[in-house]
Amino acid sequence: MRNNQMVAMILAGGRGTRLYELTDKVAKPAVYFGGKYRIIDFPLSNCANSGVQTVGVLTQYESIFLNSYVAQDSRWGLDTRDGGVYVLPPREKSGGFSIYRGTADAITQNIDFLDQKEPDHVLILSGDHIYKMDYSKMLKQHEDNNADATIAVLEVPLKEASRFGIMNTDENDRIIEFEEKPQQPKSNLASMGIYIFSWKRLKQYLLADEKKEDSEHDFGKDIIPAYLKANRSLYAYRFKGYWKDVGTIDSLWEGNMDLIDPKSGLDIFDPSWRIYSEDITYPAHTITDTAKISNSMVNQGCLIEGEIKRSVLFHDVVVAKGASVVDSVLLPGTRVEAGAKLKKVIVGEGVVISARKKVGTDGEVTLVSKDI
Amino acid sequence: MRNNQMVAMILAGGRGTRLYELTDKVAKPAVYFGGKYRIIDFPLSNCANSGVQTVGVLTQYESIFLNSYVAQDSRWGLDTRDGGVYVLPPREKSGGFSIYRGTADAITQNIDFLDQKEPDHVLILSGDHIYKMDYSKMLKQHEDNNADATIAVLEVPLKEASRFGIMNTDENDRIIEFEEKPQQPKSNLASMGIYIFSWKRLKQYLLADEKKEDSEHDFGKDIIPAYLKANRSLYAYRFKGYWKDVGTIDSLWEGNMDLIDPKSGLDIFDPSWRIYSEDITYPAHTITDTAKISNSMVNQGCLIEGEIKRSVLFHDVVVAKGASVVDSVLLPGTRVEAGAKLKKVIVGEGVVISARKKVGTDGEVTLVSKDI
Amino acid sequence: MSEILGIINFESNAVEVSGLSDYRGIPSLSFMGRYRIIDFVLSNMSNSAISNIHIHVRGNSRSISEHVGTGRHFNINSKRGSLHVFSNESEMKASAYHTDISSMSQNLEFLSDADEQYVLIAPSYFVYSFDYNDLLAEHLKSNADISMLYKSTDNANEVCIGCDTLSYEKDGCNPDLRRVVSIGVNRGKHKNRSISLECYLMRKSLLLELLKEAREISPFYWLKDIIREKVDELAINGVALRHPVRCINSLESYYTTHMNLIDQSKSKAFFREDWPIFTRTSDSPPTLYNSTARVKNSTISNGSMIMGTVENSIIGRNVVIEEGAVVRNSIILTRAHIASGIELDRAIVDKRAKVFNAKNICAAADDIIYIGRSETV
Amino acid sequence: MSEILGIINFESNAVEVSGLSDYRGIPSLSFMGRYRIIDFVLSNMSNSAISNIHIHVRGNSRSISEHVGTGRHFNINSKRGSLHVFSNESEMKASAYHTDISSMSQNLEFLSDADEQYVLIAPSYFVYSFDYNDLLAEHLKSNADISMLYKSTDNANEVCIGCDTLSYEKDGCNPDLRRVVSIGVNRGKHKNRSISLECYLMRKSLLLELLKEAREISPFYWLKDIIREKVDELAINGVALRHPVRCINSLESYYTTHMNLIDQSKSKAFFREDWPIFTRTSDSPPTLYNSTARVKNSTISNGSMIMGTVENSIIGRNVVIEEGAVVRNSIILTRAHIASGIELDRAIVDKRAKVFNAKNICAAADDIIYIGRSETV
Repeated sequence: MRNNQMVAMILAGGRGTRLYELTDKVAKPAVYFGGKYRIIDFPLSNCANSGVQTVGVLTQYESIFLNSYVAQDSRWGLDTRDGGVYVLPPREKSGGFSIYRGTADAITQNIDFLDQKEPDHVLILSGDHIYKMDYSKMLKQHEDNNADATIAVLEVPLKEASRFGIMNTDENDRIIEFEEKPQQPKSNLASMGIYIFSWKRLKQYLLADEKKEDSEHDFGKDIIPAYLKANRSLYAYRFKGYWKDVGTIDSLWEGNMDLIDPKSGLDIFDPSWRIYSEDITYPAHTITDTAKISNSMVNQGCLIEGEIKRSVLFHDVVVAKGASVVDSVLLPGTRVEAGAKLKKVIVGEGVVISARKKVGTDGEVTLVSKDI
Repeated sequence: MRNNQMVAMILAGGRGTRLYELTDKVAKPAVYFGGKYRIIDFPLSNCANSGVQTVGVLTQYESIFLNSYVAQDSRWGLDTRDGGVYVLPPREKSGGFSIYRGTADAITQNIDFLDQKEPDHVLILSGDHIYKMDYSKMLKQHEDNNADATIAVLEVPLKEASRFGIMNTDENDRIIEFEEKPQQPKSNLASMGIYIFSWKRLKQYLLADEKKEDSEHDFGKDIIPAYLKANRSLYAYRFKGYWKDVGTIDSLWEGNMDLIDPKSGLDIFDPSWRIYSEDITYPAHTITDTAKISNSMVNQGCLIEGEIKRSVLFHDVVVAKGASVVDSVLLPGTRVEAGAKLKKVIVGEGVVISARKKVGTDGEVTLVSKDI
Repeated sequence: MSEILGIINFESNAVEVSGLSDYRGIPSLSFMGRYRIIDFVLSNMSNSAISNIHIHVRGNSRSISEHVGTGRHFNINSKRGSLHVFSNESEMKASAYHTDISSMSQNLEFLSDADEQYVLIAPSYFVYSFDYNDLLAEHLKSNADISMLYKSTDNANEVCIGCDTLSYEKDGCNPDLRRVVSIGVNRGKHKNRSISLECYLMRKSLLLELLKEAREISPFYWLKDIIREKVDELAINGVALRHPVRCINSLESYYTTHMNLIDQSKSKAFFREDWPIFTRTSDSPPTLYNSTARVKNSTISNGSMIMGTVENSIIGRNVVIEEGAVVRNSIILTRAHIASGIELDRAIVDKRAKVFNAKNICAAADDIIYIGRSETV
Repeated sequence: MSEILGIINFESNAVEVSGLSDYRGIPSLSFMGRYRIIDFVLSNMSNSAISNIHIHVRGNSRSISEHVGTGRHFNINSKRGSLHVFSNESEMKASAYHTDISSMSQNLEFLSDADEQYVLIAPSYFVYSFDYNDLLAEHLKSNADISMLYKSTDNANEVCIGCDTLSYEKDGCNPDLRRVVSIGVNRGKHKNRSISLECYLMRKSLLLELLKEAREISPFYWLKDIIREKVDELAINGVALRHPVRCINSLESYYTTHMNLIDQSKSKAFFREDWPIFTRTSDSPPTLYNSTARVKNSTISNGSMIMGTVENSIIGRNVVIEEGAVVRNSIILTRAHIASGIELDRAIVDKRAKVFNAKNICAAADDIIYIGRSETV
């Protein structure tokens, strides 16, 4: 991709209250995922691998950790001369502080940033989706179509379509209608919340939208309908592959389990599309004589003396003798003491599970966020 | 310096209204200085050269450009594994947005950041001073004294001392009294606004100060007096060398002129203490047949066809035939057309001075911030 | 992502900038004060969004390795992209064996592992600014096996001596193919020649075949030899470069190119606003001129202190020209120091040299004087 | 800033890890799955706040250059600090001439230019975690000319064979000086020996003198030779290292060290929480175990897929152990692939090797089998 052909803007503002204590200290995109990663590693690595060099991260709530995490842009190779990851919180303006009032407003408030970068196109991404996607292919389709906007869509089962924003398209995949959670869906093309806009045009619409008093300043609710109303050329880009919104405890757990399920379609071993993350200084993990391990993913720095089954272990986890960890996700620094039994549990960072404690059930996922 | 032995916090919040249009779009620390640099390059390079690896930059006003400037921490080699430059704007808290109410409050609001880094000491710096200083020497004195705080001081002429915060010390340079702008100064040791605090102790004082209703939450007005009152061990660190606050148009102009004055004491050619800055892709500058140049500093990318005398030229400046530039500072992209005459002028970024225009006088510095 | 793997090739033994190239390879040569020659081909690749680059060098690789680093200051993503510097010092002595074919063959693993479908091979000693995607577009349109860049010149009797020339014909069936029918050598006898820039684009699989075949024929074969031989068998498409080119293959061409490009109206085609030429910064302050400086028609790099007279010259980084020194028609490289009372004319002063005593160093009109690296004269 | 310039020295020809060191120098050897041996000395220097580091290597420098990069992932400020990798491939063939003295002498400019007052010289083949500032403190206290680290061992008949040993005496006048009175060689005849770690601290000026003197005596002299000779003339202070040390100077020591450090109670002294050992990340995902995995007493690196049986072994990055494969008492390096039905015992499988056909590769009790880099067996 040519320099500044496309700049990505990641909407990372969500407080993520449905992730409960996991977002007590970090914003949702910084939540741990997959034994080694944080959720935002996925869009950032996708950018790096797609040749997008400049990324803005729009944060709102308690962003100190997210800030310092993404600011180390060399983790994704995004520390090139002209590129970089820029944290963009709401700023003090002449009229006092403002906050981002909606997804579109977050971009509007950063028009000066984008104008400074002078991109041809802007890629809008969400900070809490797990997927691997080559945005350069989407851009190619966008340019080939000479489109004003291109929206990535996923084919979902028609019966589930009413949970999504649905794109109704013509035979060339030009979008003729957008329906938010339609009761009677006319198509199965669900919006993934991934947009490419030609920047000059988008800027016009953002500035117009900013003045509308009844607008929610949202891409799905305001900007896309405005484009459609003006008969702008919007196209759907059909994405095939794994995609998951991990915004709830259940879906976060499912996403982790998908990593150890060869049939899930989520392959993080593909050397041609690495997911980059923080580089941790722990030695390789050790499995002792007393351990038993199967169907699991284990990161460096762990010491496994107990039984691990269908689980994902982040770095620096210790599972002592006689302990058993099944269908669980153990975040960094977890200590599972001797004889403890975990079943379908997510254990928070640094939490200690005392000896012989039994936690979790076959049913709902249990979140353990403090020592027990 | 050991990892996290000391973290630096640069107070870069000032709007810098006394720099007029130069701070229209950028915060004061991002203002251009010295043909190639921005003011904040000086404290950041001092950190890099002193072995300080982690730097927080506390910004308040319109920080978009400053953010993206300092976020590229590889410019100062501060992109090490455990280090980095972190932009720390005021954040949304449970109780809504807050702003930094004073220099001390800016640190108080970032206690979580500092606790995460676990430094032994915190170095407090200002973002708008031009000087070269080895903070590791100051730290060594701080540790040798087993001090609670160490304040860098400059010996100023006694008659000017009433313009500064003055430290009265005993024979071991232990501070016994601090007077803000005293009418009858008892010493000539002026505070440079550079402090080293042992972090654990400082945190106690910050938390106590936060609750005081009558506090201005300022290091000079509140924290230092509180330390003195409690008989904490505060020492002065005597700095010798060039130091200048460039917070006004006049002092900014003077600072630039000091660079071309061999007697000023400001030497940026010393290879053992480089000042690092943004890396610009312009070729070396060209001086043509018709040019005449003396006592000046010229950056890459310039084309000089006219006369340059006692001036500082940033990159990409063009001075056409017959034009004359005297005692002036030309920011990047300035165009001085044929026959124009500049005298004691600061010309803003990208400004065009039309042919045969005469600007400036022998007296006050003239700031030209739009095309004339 | 780019479909092209970039290979920066080293030059043959025929390319030599006497004196200067005793101390470093051609790619490391200083260029126009602040650059190195390799910056052009590397920036061309980076600006063309090529991010996987193999650099083959002759001799010691340290200076090139440090210069290119991880590639980030050449705007290359260091995670997705990669830069490898391959050297083969041990075979330097028996240099006839140290061909580009042998260097690539010894690092086949890296070539085979690359995901890219196409390879672009170019040496660093031709200097130009060009988007290699335009070459790829021409290549795809022409349906050729190999596309190669050439430059039509009308002073081939003066420049590019020893370089390959090519002749081409329109292809009868394929109007988009400018078919190369023979490759020769420019002996300097003619003014008008099409000079090969030794820049080849082909499928990676074809390169692998050519490497294999060349090794079977002779250990002394270069890539250009096997391509010359294949001129009838393969469809080779000649693509004309419209931008200006300079060929740095001798001390004379090094000198005249520099003198020529002091003129910004000529140099701007090489330093285009939309096509940055990257290099490694030295974090030098701007140039300082004092009250005794007298400078005309010169290009001066950062970090230098100019207190003497400089005319029609190129001054590198961190050079000191003392008061009373006179430098004319010369090239002064990084960290050289010219003392008071010295007069230089038509001289090339290498890195870190100190000219303190030799009062007058003035070459005859068609000669150039070279003062060696770190020498004190 | 540190007053110490770090020099990572290369090992003499006596140090050889048969098989493995055919493909790379000792510093590049894989260690405990995810590290390279050089990571220890380099992390020791970085953690000791040494930021100007010269790395001298034998043979090709590409892999070390790429591994250390700009130093930023070893926590070194790339603007203030600097990392140089010096190699001297051309003299590899006549290796007796390729001594550390000759390598340092050929790069004297870099040594002379350095601002630091002291130099610390250490090879990479001794593995330990240690703060070199403690050595500097001992050095300053002792007022010695040279301070050198040693390790007291009670199994010198088994380890560190061929390494230097030293004898020391209390100095009569200076209680802080443990004066080295002779330097010998460990022939493995005795259990209790003080083994020199070839880690020397001295003023830079003294090193420059020693280099000069050594070259005058013989082109075959190593630094340790000239120091041995100076033992009476100079005050050499022996400083005991209290932390555990491993010496990797043979295939056997390489193997036994690995087997030994699977036990976390032993390895934790090398991987201390307050003393990180840095390396270059490969961005590999965590290890994946499937339903047929059966693993006991092993250390397993990221990026690997374990579907077979692994016992008492070290598995490197991105290794595949297929279902039905059995790996016992072995070291499997990066990107190796062990196919179904294969049984390995006491084997070292080098990088990218594919074990597909040879059914049983089981060494006798006191032997080790080595399978070469990229080989398919």
